[in-house]
Amino acid sequence: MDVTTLLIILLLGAFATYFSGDKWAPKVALLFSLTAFAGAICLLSQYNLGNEISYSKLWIAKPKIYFALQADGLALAMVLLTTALTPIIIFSSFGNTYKNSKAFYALIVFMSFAMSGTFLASDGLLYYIFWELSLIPIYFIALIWGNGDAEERKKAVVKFFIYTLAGSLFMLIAFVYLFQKAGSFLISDLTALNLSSSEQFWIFMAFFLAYAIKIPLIPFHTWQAKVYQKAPTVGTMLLAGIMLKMGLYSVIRWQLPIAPLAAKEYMYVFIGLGIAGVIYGSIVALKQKDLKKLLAYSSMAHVGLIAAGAYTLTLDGLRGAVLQMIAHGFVVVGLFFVAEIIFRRYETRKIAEMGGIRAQSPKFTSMFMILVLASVALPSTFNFVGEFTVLYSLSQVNVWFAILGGTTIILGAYYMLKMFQHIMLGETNAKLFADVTFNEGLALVVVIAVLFFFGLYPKPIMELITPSLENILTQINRFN
Amino acid sequence: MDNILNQIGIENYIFLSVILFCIGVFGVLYRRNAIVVFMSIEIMLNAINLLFAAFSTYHQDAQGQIFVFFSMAVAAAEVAIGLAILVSIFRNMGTIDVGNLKNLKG
Amino acid sequence: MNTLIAITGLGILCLLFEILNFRKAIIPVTIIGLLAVLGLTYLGYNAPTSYYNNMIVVSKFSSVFTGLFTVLTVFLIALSHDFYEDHQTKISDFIAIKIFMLAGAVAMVSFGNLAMFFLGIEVLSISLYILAASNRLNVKSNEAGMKYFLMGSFASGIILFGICFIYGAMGSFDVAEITEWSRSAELPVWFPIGISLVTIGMFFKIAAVPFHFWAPDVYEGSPTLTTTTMSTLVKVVAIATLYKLLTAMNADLSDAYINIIIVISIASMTVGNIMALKQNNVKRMLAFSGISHAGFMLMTLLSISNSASSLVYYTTAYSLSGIAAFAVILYVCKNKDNEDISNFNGLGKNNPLMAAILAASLLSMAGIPIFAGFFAKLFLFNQVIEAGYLVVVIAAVINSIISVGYYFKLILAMYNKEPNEEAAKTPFVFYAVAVVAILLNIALGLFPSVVLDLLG
Amino acid sequence: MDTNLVLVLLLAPFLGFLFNVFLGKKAGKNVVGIVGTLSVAVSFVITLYLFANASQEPVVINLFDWISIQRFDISFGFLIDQLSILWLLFVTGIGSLIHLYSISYMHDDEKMHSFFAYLNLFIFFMIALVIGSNLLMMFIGWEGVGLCSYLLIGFWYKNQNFNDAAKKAFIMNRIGDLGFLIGIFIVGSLFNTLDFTSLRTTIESAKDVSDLWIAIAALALFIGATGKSAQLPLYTWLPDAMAGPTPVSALIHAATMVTAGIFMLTRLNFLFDMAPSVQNIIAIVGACTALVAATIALVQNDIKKVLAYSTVSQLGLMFLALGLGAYEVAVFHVITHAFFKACLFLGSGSVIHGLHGEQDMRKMGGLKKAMPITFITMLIASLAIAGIFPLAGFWSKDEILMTAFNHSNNKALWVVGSIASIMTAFYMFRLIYLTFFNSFRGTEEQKHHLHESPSLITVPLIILAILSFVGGAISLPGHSWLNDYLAPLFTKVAHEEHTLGSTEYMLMAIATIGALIGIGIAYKKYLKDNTIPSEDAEITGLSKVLYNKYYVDEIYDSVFVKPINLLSDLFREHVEKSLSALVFGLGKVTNEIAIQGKKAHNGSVGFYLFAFVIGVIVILTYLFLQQFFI
Repeated sequence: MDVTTLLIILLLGAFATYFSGDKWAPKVALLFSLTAFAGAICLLSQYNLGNEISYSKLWIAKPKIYFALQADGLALAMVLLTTALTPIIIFSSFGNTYKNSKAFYALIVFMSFAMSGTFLASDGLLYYIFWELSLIPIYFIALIWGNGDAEERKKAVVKFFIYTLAGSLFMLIAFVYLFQKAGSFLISDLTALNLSSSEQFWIFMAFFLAYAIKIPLIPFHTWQAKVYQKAPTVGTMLLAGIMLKMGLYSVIRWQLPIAPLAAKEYMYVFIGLGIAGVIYGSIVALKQKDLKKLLAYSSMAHVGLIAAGAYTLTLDGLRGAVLQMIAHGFVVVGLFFVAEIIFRRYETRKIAEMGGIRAQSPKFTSMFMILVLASVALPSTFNFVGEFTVLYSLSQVNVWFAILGGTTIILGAYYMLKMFQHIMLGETNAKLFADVTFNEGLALVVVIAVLFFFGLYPKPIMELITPSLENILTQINRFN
Repeated sequence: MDNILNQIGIENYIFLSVILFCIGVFGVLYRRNAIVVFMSIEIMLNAINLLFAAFSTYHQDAQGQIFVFFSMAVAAAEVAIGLAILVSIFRNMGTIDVGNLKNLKG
Repeated sequence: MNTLIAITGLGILCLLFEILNFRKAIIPVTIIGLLAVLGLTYLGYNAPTSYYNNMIVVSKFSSVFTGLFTVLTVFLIALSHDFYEDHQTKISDFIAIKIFMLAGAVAMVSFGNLAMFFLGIEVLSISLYILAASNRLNVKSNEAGMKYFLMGSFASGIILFGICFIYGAMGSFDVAEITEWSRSAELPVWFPIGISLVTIGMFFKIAAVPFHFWAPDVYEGSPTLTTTTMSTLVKVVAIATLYKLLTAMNADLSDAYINIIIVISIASMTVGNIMALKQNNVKRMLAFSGISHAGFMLMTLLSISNSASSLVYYTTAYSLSGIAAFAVILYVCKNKDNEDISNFNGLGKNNPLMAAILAASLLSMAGIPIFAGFFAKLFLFNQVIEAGYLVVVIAAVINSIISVGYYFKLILAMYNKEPNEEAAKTPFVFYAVAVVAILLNIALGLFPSVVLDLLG
Repeated sequence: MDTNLVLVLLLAPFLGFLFNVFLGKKAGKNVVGIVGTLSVAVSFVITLYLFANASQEPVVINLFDWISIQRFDISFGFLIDQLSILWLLFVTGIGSLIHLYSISYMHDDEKMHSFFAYLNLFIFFMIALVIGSNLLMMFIGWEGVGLCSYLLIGFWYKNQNFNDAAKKAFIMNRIGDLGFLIGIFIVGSLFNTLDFTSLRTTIESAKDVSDLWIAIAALALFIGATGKSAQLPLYTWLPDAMAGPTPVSALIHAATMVTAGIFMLTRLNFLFDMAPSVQNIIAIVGACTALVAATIALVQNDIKKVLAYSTVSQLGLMFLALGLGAYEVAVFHVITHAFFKACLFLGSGSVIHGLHGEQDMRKMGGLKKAMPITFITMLIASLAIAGIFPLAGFWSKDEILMTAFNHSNNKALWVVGSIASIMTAFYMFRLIYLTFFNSFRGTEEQKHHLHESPSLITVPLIILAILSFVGGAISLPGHSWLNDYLAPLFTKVAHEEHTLGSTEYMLMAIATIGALIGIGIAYKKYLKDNTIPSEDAEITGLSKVLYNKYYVDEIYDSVFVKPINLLSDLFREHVEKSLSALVFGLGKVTNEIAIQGKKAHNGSVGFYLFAFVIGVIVILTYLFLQQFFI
């Protein structure tokens, strides 16, 4: 069994879901996503046994394009993240009913197919194709099943689509240019190139545009909050939980190894950009009135830190970034689900219209609290492991980076606790708030369990990703 | 034959037909009456035919003259279609002024 | 050559059928006939030869494009029945005209002699004039016909003038000889003039800026099926011919020439895309999108020596998605007096399949992956960057970003708006054509080599 | 010493926590209380066992590698040595007492089970903090206790002011924690380990490490300590933290958590010894804190606020000692302080309990008949904290002052310390007089219900009172058991014994006299003249400034909190909008062009042809120019 099986499962899943009809679609989708997760686990074991699970085959002879999927530890980690989150996301949506749900769930599964492909592809063009493919489902999900006024939604979503597409098209040019140089799109060939530093600079920039928009780093983040707010929560989870990890992953996988000189030369700029995102995002989040927007800005702050870590070009930075990616993926999904749970009860996302929920729903409160604490990186949660490593790597570059980036633990605590206080605490709310149902509880518990387990024992993931990160580092340092 | 060309020179034929052609063009540009426009186009085509003939002589080669027949035939067919369209326009709009054809724009 | 004869014969056959009252049989027979023609083309593809002392030269290039034309014509004819259902009496004429047009098209790509080229282009144009004006009682259709006719014949004049100069310079209409001499001897000044005049004429046919003004009006005015024909078949024919012409006339274009092409292609892309943004009439919008695509296709001329295959790919992808899109438009705008975008509101609910197909074809035109359109652009960019014109590619990319704007206007209308009336039942043929076309398009995306290798 | 024992020691409170969380509601209040208390008592017993047969050598237990940094691994492990055992002793000991106390104190609260759950969780994290084998393990406990204090301060979450106080506590701690983290980073990158034992050896061996960086690391860590131990400038959260139930104030905000800073500095004494400059800073900060807090405490009317500020000031004294390098003295004071301050808080709790939640001393008085045990115990504790011979406080505080006196020729620190302790004596007895003497000033029906608290409350009081009486015995000048016990921890030869010479006696005398003076003033003012502190409105002049805590909160609010919120508004309202406008702008421009372009396509054939011809001409001319002139 190799990685193609995984993709095939997901693709089949998408179609099966569509043709299973509205009634069965959710279950089928869940089934297939779980199968995919199982598949990913099998792949992992295969990989640990040292079996070959990569797949490569000439696809187009001229220009030379391979259908090449390569699963090293890093890719596997991200695939595991994707395939683990997809079932949770699907399951979390069981509380809602969507019109024309067969299409809805089919799109979700298809998206997870595309994203897994993005993580696995080792041929530049294949990667680009998956990258773009993953954009279409979320576009439709946000457009059709989103909430709020249709016109505004349209504006937000179209802006998002065009914006991201714009970025990635420049990446395409960069790829084609590299192809001219290397004669193939295979990452192994691209990273072997000896590009002049100016070439590297331009290529780096082309990539950067694509990734900075996707991640998003300031000042390219303007699409984010609105889309998160307008999209259905499932879409938001997909976006925040997995999709923006695609950008970060690509930074590590493609941008840095292909154009390391530029990365080194302008390291401070990009780290600074990331940290600016941390501070800016946190401060903006402080006064948000809309829960989902607040979460959007908070995740912007977090990814800013992750990006900064990645751009340090140190093993710790990269490792911390990956760990934090995974951790953030889970915690953000959990938090958005919390938002959804509240919305199911109160039909609002305005923080001002909530409050005094705690007295009515102890279970929900504790889970929410734990998620909040995880997102402010309380030690013994997974996020702490990532954040600590990243901040450490920053401190190795320059202590000031660590201090500025570290403000996230202050500001983060500030806005998250403020949010928690205004939503949950205070005089008991007049409106009834039923405590979490079994399904909701289950989804949250799974997330929380993951966060704590890897918070206390991150070793497996570390050992999984470290070797591939070391390879990437050697590629990065090949010029000196 | 050659002496004519020797006396006059191919360039003059070219200039002549170019001038004729331009007259045709200006006709097309500045006249609004469809019929006149057609005629201007005919002038253009005939200018070209003239040049064909001239070149054919110049090269001592019959192809050019044969080509003239092609182009005349084609032109005839074209104008036939054109007139047909013109007729239906006249039926629908009661005018043959091309300046009035402004329903489609923007 | 046999193809050409077969096609013409097919045309005549249609007319005969009308006389013999086999009206029902016309469309099936023609389609079958065309498929047979396809077979002939394949034979021609394998055995390139020339006929009638180089009047017609059947090469791989010509036969590939002939095949493409034939396929497109099959689609067009398949669509005809339901389109012309209210004047069945004339159906044979319409079909026949289309067939003759195809003949003209074939002549254009397989000419070996400027005379043939000229005749081909005229046959094509004249049939188009008729088709454009074919809706006699509709003022718009008349106007479209008239405008197209005026400008078209003006353009033919230019082309003819060009041919004349070439003849003057070379003393022959035979392409082979001209090619030879154009390389060797040092040329009289008329020759480049001739070439440029012909080229300009072809620019007009593919509606490149600034010779594009006719396109939106004519596309909008003519009957939708004719618009389909123009935006798919005719555009492809024109660009293919231009390509062949330039390869034949002077294989290595001078810098001045290259500059002109660059300017015109960038201008076409930009004008086409930007103008399309604010159109409400779908046909008009697609006209402008066609203009921008013309710009893209012109980019192939920048690396003319080796970009044949990418041209084939691009045209195929483009025309297939065009057919699919127009099939849907035909269905939606059936029994509607206009083709405003508002007609598409809520198509996603009324008829998900059609909506999906239209969306897919638009995405393909916009160049989103797995659809052939993406690969078309990719290969094109690849060629052009290889030839060293990065600027053009960047312009192209910016344009494709703009283009998303209006392609998505349509998609949004379909999915984000409420339907304004009940769904009409779809004629089976529209479904069939749309589905087949889009499937071909996607298949092309998954296996690009199939087409790419035709001209290896 | 086997791992399981330590694990039990650690996990017993955690199990108690789990029980109370999941089964607490069903189990009923008594069970909750018993389980909660027992789970801590178990740990206490184990601690006693460890204490009894502790080896001289520190015991390190590494469970597994937790986080890997490129240059070193951070293990998930524990370190059992004298220091941790000592801390464990009074954490778990006082912890169990306070649990016991809470059973009765919180009995009327419907969320008693969660209260005990939080307390257990706190104990669990505190133990983790104390026995962590490396800085990061310590950090787990460090943040964990912060969390618990957040949860417990905001225990009555329906009152948003309490929630604000809780939030404030958490965030101010977080500010400190950032410092702590930075310190960890620097230490890690300097010495490639965070493990205490190996850190100590490396530091002692390390020669080529820049003193500057060590100083920075020490400073950063100290900032962490100021956050947790409520020193200047991060002390303001502690008084607000009194929003929590009184047992919490006793356990977390007096006895245990706030001493974490001192614990950390003592743990890392070898590091701080290498940064004398930082030690000076610590000493100064400590002294200033002691003074400032004491002055504020002079005029507070809320009984718990007084105790809170007294805690801050006492902690200040401890840091003073640390700054002077007299770690064992600081530890000594930590322990004695834990005794009498816990006792005082519990006593005040008993008073508040008796008065049904009244905390304003102006509405108390004459309680010594009503609640004698409370009175006696609190009196003892107050004498202890005031530093009256021979109670515990006398010895510890005296040691500090001696150290300050002997430390250098500059006696400023000593002076400040002494003044602070005089003030301490004053406000403590102000508290005593106002609360227990004269006639009752509360409402009639309060007076009607006045009663001594039940035995579950009084027993811990009595025990603590006894401890604060005799606690000084562990480190009498001359032959100090404590110093010997702690000796192996310290790199420098244990702080030289005070040979009881004349100066020492003189100093003791001064201290005692000072204390007596303080008590005397209080006596004069509040017992003889029987003055009641005036209403908030009427307070004027200096005392107004003191009463308003030097307006520090207001200053912080206007300097940090408000600006950040303003900034947030600014960003949200304008920056965000303009940024997205920038992106939308491009689209708008193209659309505008399109609209203009539509005008060009005006439908007139003439114009179209004209454009055509122009095109032809342009192209031809261009070609000609190319042909002939280039």
